[in-house]
Amino acid sequence: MDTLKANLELFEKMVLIRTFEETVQSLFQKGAIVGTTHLYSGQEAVATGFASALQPQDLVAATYRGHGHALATGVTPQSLMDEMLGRLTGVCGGRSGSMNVIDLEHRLIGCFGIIGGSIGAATGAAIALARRNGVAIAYFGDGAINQAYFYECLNFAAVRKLPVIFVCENNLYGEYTPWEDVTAGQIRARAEALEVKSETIDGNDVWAVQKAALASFDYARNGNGPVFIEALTYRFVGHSRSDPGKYRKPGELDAWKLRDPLIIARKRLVDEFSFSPQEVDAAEAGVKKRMEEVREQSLKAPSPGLKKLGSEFMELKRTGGGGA
Amino acid sequence: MDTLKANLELFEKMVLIRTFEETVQSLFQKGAIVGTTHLYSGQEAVATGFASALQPQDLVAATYRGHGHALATGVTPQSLMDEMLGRLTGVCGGRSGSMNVIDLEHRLIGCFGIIGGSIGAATGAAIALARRNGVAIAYFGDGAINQAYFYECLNFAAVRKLPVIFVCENNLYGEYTPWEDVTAGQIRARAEALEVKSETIDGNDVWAVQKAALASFDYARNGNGPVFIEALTYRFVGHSRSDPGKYRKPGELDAWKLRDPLIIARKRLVDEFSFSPQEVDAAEAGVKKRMEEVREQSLKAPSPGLKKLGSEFMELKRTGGGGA
Amino acid sequence: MSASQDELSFRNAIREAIDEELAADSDVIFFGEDVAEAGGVFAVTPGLRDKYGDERVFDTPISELALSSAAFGSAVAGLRPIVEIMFADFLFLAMDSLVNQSAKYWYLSNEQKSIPLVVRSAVGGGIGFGPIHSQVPISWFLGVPGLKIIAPSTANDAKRLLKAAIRDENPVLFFEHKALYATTEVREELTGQEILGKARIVREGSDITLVSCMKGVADCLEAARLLSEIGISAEVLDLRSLRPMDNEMIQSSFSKTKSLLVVEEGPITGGWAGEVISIANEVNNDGMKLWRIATEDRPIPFSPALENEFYPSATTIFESVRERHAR
Amino acid sequence: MSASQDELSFRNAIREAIDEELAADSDVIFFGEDVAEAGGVFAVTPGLRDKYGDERVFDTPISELALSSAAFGSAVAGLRPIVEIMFADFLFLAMDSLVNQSAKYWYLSNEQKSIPLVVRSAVGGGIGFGPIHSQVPISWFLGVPGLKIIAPSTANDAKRLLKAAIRDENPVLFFEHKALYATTEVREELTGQEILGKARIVREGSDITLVSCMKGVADCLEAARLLSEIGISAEVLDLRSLRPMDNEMIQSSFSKTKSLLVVEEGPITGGWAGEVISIANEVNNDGMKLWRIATEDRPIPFSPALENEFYPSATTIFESVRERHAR
Ligand SMILES: Cc1ncc(C[n+]2csc(CCOP(=O)(O)OP(=O)(O)O)c2C)c(N)n1
Ligand SMILES: Cc1ncc(C[n+]2csc(CCOP(=O)(O)OP(=O)(O)O)c2C)c(N)n1
Ligand SMILES: [Mg+2]
Ligand SMILES: [Mg+2]
Repeated sequence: MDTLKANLELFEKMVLIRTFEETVQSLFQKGAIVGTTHLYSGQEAVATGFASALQPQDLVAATYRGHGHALATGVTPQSLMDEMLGRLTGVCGGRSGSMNVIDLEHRLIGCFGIIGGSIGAATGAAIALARRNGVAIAYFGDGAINQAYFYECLNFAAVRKLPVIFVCENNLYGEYTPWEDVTAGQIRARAEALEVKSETIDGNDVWAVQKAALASFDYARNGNGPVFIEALTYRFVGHSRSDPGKYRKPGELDAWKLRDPLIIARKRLVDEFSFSPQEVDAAEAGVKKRMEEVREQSLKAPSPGLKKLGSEFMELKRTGGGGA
Repeated sequence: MDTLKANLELFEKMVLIRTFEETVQSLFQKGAIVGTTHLYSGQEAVATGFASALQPQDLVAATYRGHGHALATGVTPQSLMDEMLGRLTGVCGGRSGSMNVIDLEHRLIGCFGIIGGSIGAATGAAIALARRNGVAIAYFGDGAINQAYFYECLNFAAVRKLPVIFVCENNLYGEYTPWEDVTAGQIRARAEALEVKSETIDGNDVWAVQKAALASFDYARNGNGPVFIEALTYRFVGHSRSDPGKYRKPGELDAWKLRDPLIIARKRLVDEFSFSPQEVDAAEAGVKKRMEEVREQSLKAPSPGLKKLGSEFMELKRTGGGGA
Repeated sequence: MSASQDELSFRNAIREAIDEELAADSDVIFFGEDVAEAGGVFAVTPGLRDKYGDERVFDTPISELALSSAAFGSAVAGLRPIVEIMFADFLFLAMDSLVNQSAKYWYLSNEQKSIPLVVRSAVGGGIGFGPIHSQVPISWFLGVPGLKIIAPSTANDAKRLLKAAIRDENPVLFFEHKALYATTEVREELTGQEILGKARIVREGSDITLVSCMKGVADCLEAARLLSEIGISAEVLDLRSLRPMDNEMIQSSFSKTKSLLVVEEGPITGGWAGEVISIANEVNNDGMKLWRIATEDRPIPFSPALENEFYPSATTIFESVRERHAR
Repeated sequence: MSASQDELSFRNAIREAIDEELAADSDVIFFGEDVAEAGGVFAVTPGLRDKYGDERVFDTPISELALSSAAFGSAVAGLRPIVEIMFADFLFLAMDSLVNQSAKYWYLSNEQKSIPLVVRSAVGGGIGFGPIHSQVPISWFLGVPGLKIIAPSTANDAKRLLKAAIRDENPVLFFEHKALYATTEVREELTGQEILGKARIVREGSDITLVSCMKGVADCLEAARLLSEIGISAEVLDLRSLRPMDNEMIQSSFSKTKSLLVVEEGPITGGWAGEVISIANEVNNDGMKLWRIATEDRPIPFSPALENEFYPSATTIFESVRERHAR
């Protein structure tokens, strides 16, 4: 029963992410959200599967394409949507916006606007987490593996045997450029060359992801060092709000849409986990209704007043510790 | 005959480098050279072997441990020694010093004080050299392969199929730290993961180096992309002037001294290339005598006057090109 | 964009400058992330790859350090690279190469070779891009000898100055303010070659000098208009080149107006505005009672003969005080 | 090194500060290249690894970006890292993490967590280390909101300030001048916790204020001695903290002496001396006729409600001029 419920919850989480992104998209088009956004639609199974294996002491670092990671990790849709709109009630009080969300209460170290930043953050967090049986996870794209952060940190983590899971979401493109045009060799080979435990997985089947996640967390938590996962997936939307989209190969999007993580999950819920189509529909409708409410409340949320500008420094001084 | 002479010249070049470094060391101890120096003693076969395969249009980028690379490439001992002493007649007018020597007339893009800098420089140079059938070569240490420059540029060069040879001189230590303590996996595996043509060679036998060099230059010059070489070698002296040296494993130095590139070369000259011990001795003595003269002249060379401070910018304006 | 024939948008100005310089000199090359096939994330460079081919205009991996260092190396070996670092916020990843390689090469090589290299980068905020995609990293490069920093405020200047930057023999950071891309101007004929390092008086006035660059210039012009309504005549100075800075024009305008306000888009502490203040101040009090001594604007030389004289010392401090206090 | 019991060398001051803070708080960790087994290339940290174990004091690969980012991440997760970047010239490789991660975290996270992180780094020249191992990259970090920059001039201060930096809740760059390592002082008892951001008057005077930091302070003291011989009484101010800067002490000393000279080891253009000039200048002319407006010292906020008010605008320029010109 519990497992069954948990399986349905995986589906609900993915629907939540998809619906959240669609809401962001529509608010963006209406001008209610400004700047830029990078949506996670199509990749939901990766964040959802890995998040399902997180323990309370674990920590997550994600990218500017981080709404999905944030929601999967436990950031509330309301606080996240409020942040998108720059409201005082946003998870970062409106200071951060779409690309830089931080929510430590929900284990999210941050979403990092600089490619590779998540990798450094998680590597460092793992130094601390090793002391309390925790694991850090870094999400990043296929494009990030050519960045200094990736390579220096992967080596650093391997040498120090840090409990960190590096999840490369290979969605075939970095912005408008096919990964293979700018990447020498195969992605996973880079981790293997550092003798880091590595695996390539189907990133669109949430249970496949969950399985790899559980094994990875186990491995890292037991002091065996880092794990590298290449999750094959695809984004259904443009890179960001202003994506010409001309780069997709003919038929590619359609083919991947057949492997929509929501379709796959729905099918497995019905075929393997004995849910009725009606139950699944009801779950989906429930999530969508909640997102409607979130949306309405966000639009009414207060803007930060200028007094909320805050200070560059934390002023409080630490007490305790040894004397001078 | 020519080949024989060339073989003796390889030996002479190595003697030159060794003697140059010993002279630097003694001048340093006397206080005539200030700051710091990083000597190449023990690694002479690498630079000498590769330089023997250079063509006139090729370019070389080296490290702060670059006296050997500079001399092998063709920088004159006099101008280099003058630079060590900060004299006006130094190859960089005394501005650069031991760690940053540049001599474009002799194909030396530069010695780079920042670990990995040589790698970036050579990668870039290769973009230009590809137009004129040239090849760039980057020397760097085992420690440099954990630096951003290495990895980003190796990938960049591979993707662009640039004519560049990456020569990692694995002398077992980065400063005082054994390479395997800070490096995950095997060194060559990193290049292999990027599907870059790679080889590990004996860096103490100048003919072994020369053979690999000739093949590498050929490969790169013919448009096949970069080559990665791991040259196994050892430095006989401290990392720099203030090296405690406590890190060497017992017996390690002695074992490597038996494989001194000068000893190996001397033996092969006599055993395989039909030189008499006397001829080899004479060659060696000739080089040493010349270094004596270089040393004397350097000590008498003029210091740069303050008027030689120069400007931060090149002031000359380019003419020609299309109109505005 | 859809500007008429005699209009020039800032965006097109940039593209035209690159296009013309690519056409004029086959040593000019241009690369960056998504600049070729896609024509740039700000749609500034479409069509150039098709026109000049993949050898001269190409997309790169997301490797800012490799980009800047490859540009450096290619310049050493004779090319004239233009590199795009998409957002200037990413420049920190490329900074080692810019500061320790490109900026120092001319000096360190004893003037064997300069590095004609342009790094283009989008800066500035005001359009909701948030804290990591809106910075103006001018002040963080202002203290780097050997580097030029250009920051145009109008379309015609953007074209003029970018062409001059590409033809300059030194490394140049060329900053493009995101909020300016869509602005247009009546196209001016470009004659001769612009000299980098010259400011421009965009409005004459007698009571106060307003100094700014990029988007700030339009703000100053509008403020000047408002000020004129209350009887204050403002001169507006567009710096255009942040390094070298046009000390002369700053000082002569301040000498005239006796009042000077610097307007910077960036944190007040450690910003380039402080540099302008220091330069203007030399006029203000005749350099008498508030001044600085430091090293000259060039890399630190190795030779003891040069290095020993390079730094301020008790003697130079003493002499400097004695001299000024004698006045 | 071989200082007597009641003498403290600069080098030992650093080691003692790290040692004491490692002992006081198990969350403090220390890592860098060759700092553990070998005890540092400047022989500053021998013995610490053996005392605290490899989990807390360790050697790293030559990966400056990974170092600084790992430090950042470990601080987010509760530790208090001290990192050594051997020569400050290498900081550019680490700069992205320092500027875009550590310095902004407190603000961006809406004050969820600050980053108590110390980056130690050797700076400065005068000993023949050449152009890439002698730089003082203060000015290149001066404009980074959220970062503190400390640069001591004496052994006792080095210890006091490093301990304070380790206990500070914010990221701190801690610069150690190479030429000072071997200097010694009579050991002072350290009481209480130093507050970062305070300058120190090391010599009182009435005719001129000499402002410097690190090695420059000794030069200023010597110059002051020479000046006293010709009847000029110099006050010497040791900044100690470059960011935040002690505006108050600069201004009050300048108000008193009416003459101020800043002595910087670094290029004059874009240096921190310009910041001191700008601060002192606010006293000089009562802030009336030479001033700047810019953004406040914090990262750029995302929310349109915040961002729109963040930048200078025609209105703020207008108001500022009107106000000052009305005086
Ligand atoms: C250091 C850096 N360089 C460039 C960018 C601009 N940029 C944002 S997303 C992106 C593509 C990233 O591709 P990938 O890593 O595959 O992630 P995806 O967007 O596909 O999730 C680029 C180049 C950036 N944010 N940071
Ligand atoms: C970016 C950078 N980090 C650190 C240093 C300091 N440093 C100089 S040499 C060296 C060790 C390099 O080891 P390796 O690459 O093996 O070269 P080797 O000295 O053995 O020739 C280090 C860490 C530096 N010069 N540049
Ligand atoms: Mg991708
Ligand atoms: Mg080595």
